[in-house]
Parts: sequence; structure tokens; C-alpha cells
Amino acid sequence: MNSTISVLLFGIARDLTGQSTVSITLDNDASVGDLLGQLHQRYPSLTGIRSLLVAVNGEYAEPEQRLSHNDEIAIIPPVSGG
Amino acid sequence: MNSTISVLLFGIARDLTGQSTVSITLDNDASVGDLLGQLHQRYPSLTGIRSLLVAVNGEYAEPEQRLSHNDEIAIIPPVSGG
Amino acid sequence: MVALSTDPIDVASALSYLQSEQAGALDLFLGVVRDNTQDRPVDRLDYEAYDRMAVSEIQKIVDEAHRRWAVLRCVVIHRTGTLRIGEIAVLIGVATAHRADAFDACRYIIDTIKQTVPIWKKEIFTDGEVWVNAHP
Amino acid sequence: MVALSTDPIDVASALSYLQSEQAGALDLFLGVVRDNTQDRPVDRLDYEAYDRMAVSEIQKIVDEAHRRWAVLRCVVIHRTGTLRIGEIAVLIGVATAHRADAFDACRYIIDTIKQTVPIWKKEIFTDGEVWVNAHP
Repeated sequence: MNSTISVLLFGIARDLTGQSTVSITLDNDASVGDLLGQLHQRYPSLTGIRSLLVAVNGEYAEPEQRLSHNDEIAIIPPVSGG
Repeated sequence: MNSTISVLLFGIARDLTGQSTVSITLDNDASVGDLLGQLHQRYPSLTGIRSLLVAVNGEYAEPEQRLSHNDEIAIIPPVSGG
Repeated sequence: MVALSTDPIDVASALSYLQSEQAGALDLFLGVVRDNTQDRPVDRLDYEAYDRMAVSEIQKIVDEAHRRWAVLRCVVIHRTGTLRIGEIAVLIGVATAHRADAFDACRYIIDTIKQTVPIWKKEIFTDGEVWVNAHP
Repeated sequence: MVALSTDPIDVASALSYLQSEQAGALDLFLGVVRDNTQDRPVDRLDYEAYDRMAVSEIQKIVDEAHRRWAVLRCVVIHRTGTLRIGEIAVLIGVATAHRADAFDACRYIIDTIKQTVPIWKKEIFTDGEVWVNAHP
């Protein structure tokens, strides 16, 4: 079974995809790493970014972390605040 | 020949002597060290201060520096600004 | 106090927030939009934040500063939106009893904000624009 | 800008003096009268300066900071007279292109002021008074 999750995009990731939110369909036991793989497949231009992290419910997540369809998921390109 | 020079006192040095200016009579070739010696003789309580420096015309002076009667001379107890 | 703000940062109210009878030292750092980056003239900056997470990540940094140093009060305000030259992008204020703690904590906070907080800065030049740090 | 002041220190005007289009970082240090010293409650502080020499010694420190770091603008204001708890005794502000220089220069200036500038502080407690640093 699959589920569709909505992913927030910021900064250069939003500019390169032209979207601030994308819907991604994943297996029910998909991980953060699987999500990044799908995103890169769909938006090859994202590989031009120095690094991409994923936040789940407002916390940085490791690649092996499993995703649930009601998580708030965000793609975090290299930060540059301050 | 002697000359009389006026010496400015600040902080604890002024409190211990009860004066903000004292007149000291010195030989014409007297040094900063000679001045400190005379002051300590006249005001023995000054020895209770951790250190005393002398400024001549607004600059810290070494003990061997010679004094002239028109110098502006000040006694500098340990500083504590900031 | 941790906040993001789309309005100009009010230094005076940050300073009054920092007041404490035990405070002997106060270090205030302001990050300001300057007129050039690597000699390329800057027109303006656009700051974007993942608001909810930016606030919680800054709060983590402030909490860590409280653990490491004897911090009495601390304020961090980060601006978002479009900023012109001379505008304050970030304010960090730390009040402590002794000055070494104020300097160390303030510097730790700004250094760590730049590493972990989901805020992004786009530099807009007269002839182009770039997301800072985004490219290899 | 270097000054002694018998009036309260105006932080806002110091900040506007520090403005520069090249400035990306601004560090502002405030030394404040706190309510105790080594757990002894302080009523007030009396600051006294050898004015002429205090200004020239502070200026030497600022000149050295300009030699060591890429300082764009620098302001030092030291208060004299009687100060109550919460009042600002000294303000040091440094504007630079990059933040490390601002922190380093600001810290150097306050550390060196405390060592060389002829200003004296008397702490007045409810039950006595003492010239700070004066005794062995």
C-alpha cells in the first residue's frame, strides 16, 4: 500500500522546483532516505544543491527514520541565517 | 636648588591623604621615583595601596624619568574602570 | 525570548528586556545587511524561514547557552522578508553577571544559528541573485 | 569616538554613530552596575576619572584595535560620577564587515580599559565603601 505525503520546500529547493509544497507517493514503511531519492528522481536539478536535510515534525531526521502520512515533512537546503 | 611641584591625587590616594592636590618640594633633577619616595614619607598610609604609578603630562612615566616644575604630575592608584 | 519578525528589530525594547539587577555585563550582537559580498554590490537580501522550526532550533541553542554559561537573560530576534542595506537581520543579546560569559554565550549563539537554524538568505545583486551557501 | 560622560549613556545615539554601509556586524558591550559584589549588596558606585588622561588612554586602545582588526567604526563612552544599580557604566561598540573582528575588538577594548585607563570605582555598600582593586 502507498500513501501520499505533502512535503514543504524552502529557499533554493523551492526555487529549483518552482513549488513550495510537493506531494510525494511513498510506500507505507518509507524512510527519509527513500523520500530524498524520490525527490531527486522527480527534480534532478536538486542535485545541484550542496546538501539537503529533511525535517520531520520540526526536527532534523536521520535518513533511516520512517515516515508517517501525517508527519509534517520539510526539505532543508543549506541554512544561511544570521 | 629646589622647586615645588603640584601633584594630582585620585581615588584611594586622595582619600588617604585627604587632598586632591599636594605640593612637593624636590631637587631640580628629581625623578619619578624620588617623588614617590617623598610622598610615601609624608603620607605613610599610601603604602597600604597595592601599587602606585605616576603620570607625567598625561602619560605613564618610568621611575627614572626626570621631572620638571611645569609638568602635570598625577598619582595613579590601581585603576578599576569598566 | 526568541522571535522571528517581519518588522524592523527594535533594539531598545530588546535592551529593556535584558535588564536585571544581577546583570553586570551585557553583550549585544547585531547582524546587519552590508553593501557588498566578496566585492559584489548588494541591492537587498531576502530572508525566508521555516518559522516553527526556526524558533524551536533557536530555542535549543539558547537553552544550551544557559547550560554552558551563567546567563541571566537572553534575547534572539531574527528578521524575515526583504531587508535593505543597514537593516538589522539578527539581534542577539545576553545579560550576565560577568563579561566573559556574555561574550562567550553571545558568540556561541550567533555561530550556532548560522549552522543549524532553518533560515535562508538570498542575496540580490544588481545583476542577479544567489541563495547563500546553497551551492557546492 | 571616545568620551567620558557625567550624564546617562545614550545607547541609541551610539548605535547610530556606528552605522556604516560596509558594516555586517556590530558588537555592543555594556558594563552595568549590578546589585552585589561577592555577595555583598551594593547601594551605588562612584566613578572618578583623570579625565584628560583617561580619554587619551582609551584612544590608544581604540587605535590599537584599529591596527589589529578591520574595524569600520568604534565608540567608547565611560560614565563618571555616582551610578545606581542598572545604570550603564561603560559602552563599547564596534562595527566591522565580519563578526569575528567585532567580537574580538570589543572584548580587547573592555579588557584593556580595565587594565590601563585611569578611572577608579568606589563601591558603596549599606555598611561601608571600598575602592575596587586598591588593596593588596
